[in-house]
Amino acid sequence: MLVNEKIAIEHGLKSDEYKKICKLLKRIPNFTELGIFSAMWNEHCSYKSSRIHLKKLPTKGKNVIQGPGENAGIIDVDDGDAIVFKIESHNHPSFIEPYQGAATGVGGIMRDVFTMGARPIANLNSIHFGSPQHKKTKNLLRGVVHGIGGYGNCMGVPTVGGQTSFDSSYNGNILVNAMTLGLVKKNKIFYSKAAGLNKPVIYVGSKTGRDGIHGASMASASFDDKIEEKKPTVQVGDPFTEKLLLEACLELMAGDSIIAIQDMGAAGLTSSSIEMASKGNLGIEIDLNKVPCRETKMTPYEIMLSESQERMLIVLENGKEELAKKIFDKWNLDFAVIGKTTNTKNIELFFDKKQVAKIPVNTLVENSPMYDRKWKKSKLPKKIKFEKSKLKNLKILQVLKKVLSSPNICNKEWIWRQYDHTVMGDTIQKPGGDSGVVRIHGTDKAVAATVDSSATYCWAHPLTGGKQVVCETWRNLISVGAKPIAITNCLNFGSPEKEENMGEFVECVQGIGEACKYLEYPVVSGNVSFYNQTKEIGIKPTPAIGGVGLIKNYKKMITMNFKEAGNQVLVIGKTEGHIDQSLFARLVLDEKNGPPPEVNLFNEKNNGETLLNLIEKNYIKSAHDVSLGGIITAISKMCIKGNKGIELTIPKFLINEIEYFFAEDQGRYLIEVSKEDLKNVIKILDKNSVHYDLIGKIIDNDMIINQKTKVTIDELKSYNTNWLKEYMV
Amino acid sequence: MKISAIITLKKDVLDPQGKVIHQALDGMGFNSVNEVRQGKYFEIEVKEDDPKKAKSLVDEMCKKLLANLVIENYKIIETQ
Amino acid sequence: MKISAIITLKKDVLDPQGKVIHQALDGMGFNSVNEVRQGKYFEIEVKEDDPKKAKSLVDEMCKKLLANLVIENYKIIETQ
Amino acid sequence: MKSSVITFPGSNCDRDMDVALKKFGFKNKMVWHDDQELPKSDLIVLPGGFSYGDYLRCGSMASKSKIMKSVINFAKSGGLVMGICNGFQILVEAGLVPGVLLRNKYLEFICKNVFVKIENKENSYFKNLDKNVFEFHIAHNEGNYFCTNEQLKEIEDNNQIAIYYCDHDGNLDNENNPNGSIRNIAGIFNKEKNVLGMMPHPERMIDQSLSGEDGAIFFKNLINNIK
Ligand SMILES: Nc1ncnc2c1ncn2[C@@H]1O[C@H](COP(=O)(O)OP(=O)(O)O)[C@@H](O)[C@H]1O
Ligand SMILES: [Mg+2]
Repeated sequence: MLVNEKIAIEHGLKSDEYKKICKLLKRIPNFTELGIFSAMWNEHCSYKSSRIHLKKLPTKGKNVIQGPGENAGIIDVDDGDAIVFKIESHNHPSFIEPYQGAATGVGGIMRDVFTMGARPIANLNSIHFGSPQHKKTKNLLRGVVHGIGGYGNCMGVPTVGGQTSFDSSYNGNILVNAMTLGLVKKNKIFYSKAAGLNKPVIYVGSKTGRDGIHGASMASASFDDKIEEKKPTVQVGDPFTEKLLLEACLELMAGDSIIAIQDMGAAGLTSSSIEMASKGNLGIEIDLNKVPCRETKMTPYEIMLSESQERMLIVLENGKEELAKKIFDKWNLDFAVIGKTTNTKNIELFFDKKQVAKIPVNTLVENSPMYDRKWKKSKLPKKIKFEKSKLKNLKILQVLKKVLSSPNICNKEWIWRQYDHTVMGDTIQKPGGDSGVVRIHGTDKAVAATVDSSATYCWAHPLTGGKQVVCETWRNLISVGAKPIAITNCLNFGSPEKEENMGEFVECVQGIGEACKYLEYPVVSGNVSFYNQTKEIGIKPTPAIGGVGLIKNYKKMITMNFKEAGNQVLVIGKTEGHIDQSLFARLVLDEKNGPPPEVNLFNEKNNGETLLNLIEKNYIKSAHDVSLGGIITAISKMCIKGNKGIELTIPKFLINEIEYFFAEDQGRYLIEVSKEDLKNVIKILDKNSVHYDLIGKIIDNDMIINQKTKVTIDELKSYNTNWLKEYMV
Repeated sequence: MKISAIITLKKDVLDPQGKVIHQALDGMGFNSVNEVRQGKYFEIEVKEDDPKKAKSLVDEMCKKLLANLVIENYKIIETQ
Repeated sequence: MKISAIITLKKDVLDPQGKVIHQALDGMGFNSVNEVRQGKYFEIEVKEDDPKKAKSLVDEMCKKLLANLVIENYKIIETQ
Repeated sequence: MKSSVITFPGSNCDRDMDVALKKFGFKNKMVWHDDQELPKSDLIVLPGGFSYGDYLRCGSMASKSKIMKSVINFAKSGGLVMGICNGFQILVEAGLVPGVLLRNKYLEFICKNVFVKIENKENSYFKNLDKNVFEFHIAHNEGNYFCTNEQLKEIEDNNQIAIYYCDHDGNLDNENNPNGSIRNIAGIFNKEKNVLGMMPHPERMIDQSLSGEDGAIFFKNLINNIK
């Protein structure tokens, strides 16, 4: 087929971009070449709208071994151990085919991690759905959860945490973000940078089929009425083959045969081969007839753009082919030498003995478009004047009941019980806590991981929202006794071509950057997902942040369940009564405006570090950060999980009960301390100028508020657990 | 009456199950197999005696629930 | 040639999948359904042009691997 | 005491089992499914996971692998063979224990702690255990034990039910049956009681930081029984 501008535009390229291609090549590309350009230059692979902003994120730190730019980020966790981790979106495919979309999302992120030599040790996920009343929500939720479980469970990697939210802005565009952590020895890390001439290029894994051709372009196109037409581009996951691929790759990696390795993710063979060549400043030559194909008569175009799953590309040392082949044969996987590295700095493809493409690698990578798109700054919304008298008339228990049973607060066990969270025998904190925690096998160390996002805050004020999410992950790590080390981020936004959406992106990224810099909590990997919208309606800006921290001695891990009657409960951090943008304001007052709670990075850091210090000294019996739903929601969860009650006496404050209990001021934690330790704890808090309120004492069965209002913990529990279960019946 | 629906993966869609079953059959010595594709089979008994109506009912079920037309095709057969 | 095998659960074996699908159909407003039973369907392409031989080959596959005769029945159909 | 854990393609609790067996004193060897011979062993374990992806029927393809011929011979000659979760499914498919394992009643994978009751202690696995109710961990999609009425009668007559799902106090009821199994069956013996298949994963409960320690009790007792 002859290429012209119209065909280029059908490939998702812009007219200017097509002209640029012709100029770079000094000719019109052929059809295969055009396919390659369109895949490499689309938003998903080229980051053309986001690159200039992402550059501003802090990516260095004393624990960072590998920052963004590789398949995943890597941090040092002492003793020669390193943790490889990354989060990635699979939003569009999951909306079209929830089971396979979510499953292949999980498969893809695990490959990113084991391609670096790491054995995956924990999975997490951040999933966002439309309003529960929307007709598609239930099936999407069920399909996505089954898909995540279906893939992760079969791989034998525990899913230890995550986040689930509902908001009507996702009605036509759900979010499915999957995160994986892997463990590797520092001196056994593998990279994607090819090196050396005439080295064999090896294809391993599954065969190539016509799956997801143009999947990467789909991820960069917003949905319109013609979704149906895009349907066949969804891939089917094969977790069994991926498990074999994992074992085979790790077996080969134990030796010294591999020069570079890269999984075939978005844009399959195209992006993997080009990335390896580009990083190594080399050329690559591929004989497409050698690529193992599942279907007959596949064209070079199809082979290059197929997104069949469970495949890897490897550059081997010369002479290691036999040894490598033996391993892949043992695991019953395809293995083929399909090409070699060259000094031409071109990607050259052959098919039926003819050259079918020849493109300078740099035109695909360095010369890819980069845009500084127009963006609109957001103003901080004005504070809402809530009527105090109206607040005072609310019955606290009724409000609490409503909050605890609301879709975004309710217990998510229906979800995570379907994920194998205990396989590998090292899960010491299951889902349902503040972070998932797994031991580093055979050591005293453990890694904690959490994934969070707060789209409502980001929507109200992106800069504050961006900071807030980072801080929330920081708090979730500290709450389990882990020292936060680094984050990965998945930036889910609407169209970058719209100034509002681009503005949300730019300012969220700025907020994330500021928080990370201040907290010395760098970004080591991430992913951008734009065009999350149906027709003209974009989602709320949803940066999902995955935080990872280290617990040096896992026996010091903290959980959030209240432990013992008689112990004292304190709130760390100051409660100002900020209810604008709180769950309470939206749910009970139907108020959607106002600014999000302010983030004070000094307090955030100081409060968090002081709490870690208290944990180190063994003063803390349980801890939980205060987030959505405020203090009383957090306390309720601690009661429910610990099967203990509490007698609450709110400090004599100027603000009223409702504001005190449901405000979402930042930087706060709840801690449980024994009577004997209280004095010492207070001394340390005072010394560090950390604000605290003593708010209650643990008792046996009830929650009692200011000696007058009483509710049993069993009741609280039923409020909290019933909604999702009943919804999913 | 009883109506059956057979649901199969579309031609170009990967069938991981069929693939592994094929390998297993090979391993057991059945080496004259070219391909195995797995599908689903439903037998649905409906309160409807008119075959045409019964079939069109099952057709609707396939479209709305049983098959995922993104990746699957279906075929309806009268069983009894 | 292509031979198909349909594998169904024996009558007295519980079919949780069928039951749940039945409930789901009910919930969607298909209330004229008496029963749903789920089974498996295989399309096997064998290097064998004699229908009788091909079928008997697939019959053996069913017995040895595809069906679990403790709980399942099977039926073989020539497809092409 | 020597044990062997078989790794099938797709097994994923093989390492966990290896760790557990070694922790309680077994000399364990990993055996590849494609091997023909078993190392000399006092106990063979078929571990959990998704052998062959759980495609077709769970355990069906693994039950046809090369090593299974030796495992079947070993079992027939009285050797101890234990299948956990997917291992149980493989035993069933290999015909070493009766019945089948269907999809869980609510069609959902279940990962959680459950209580189980062990009554029959006249066997090498449970002899000398000094309590009847244990807290074990399950993680499966197909643990819904089923058999025909005649089989059930035979199983009961021969005392082959090894483990039941129950409540905290050992009562068998529907509410504490996580997957819909007939008679709350969580594990079953062959007639001779040298082959045990069970859905729960004792290997995930071997120290106090994990989901519990009742698995440790099981393994300690097991090695003492074999000695
Ligand atoms: N999709 C999910 N996958 C795994 N775990 C989840 C998922 N959704 C929620 N959870 C678990 O439930 C816990 C509670 O969720 P959430 O109510 O958002 O908690 P918090 O506000 O304390 O962070 C999470 O920390 C996580 O462990
Ligand atoms: Mg939390």
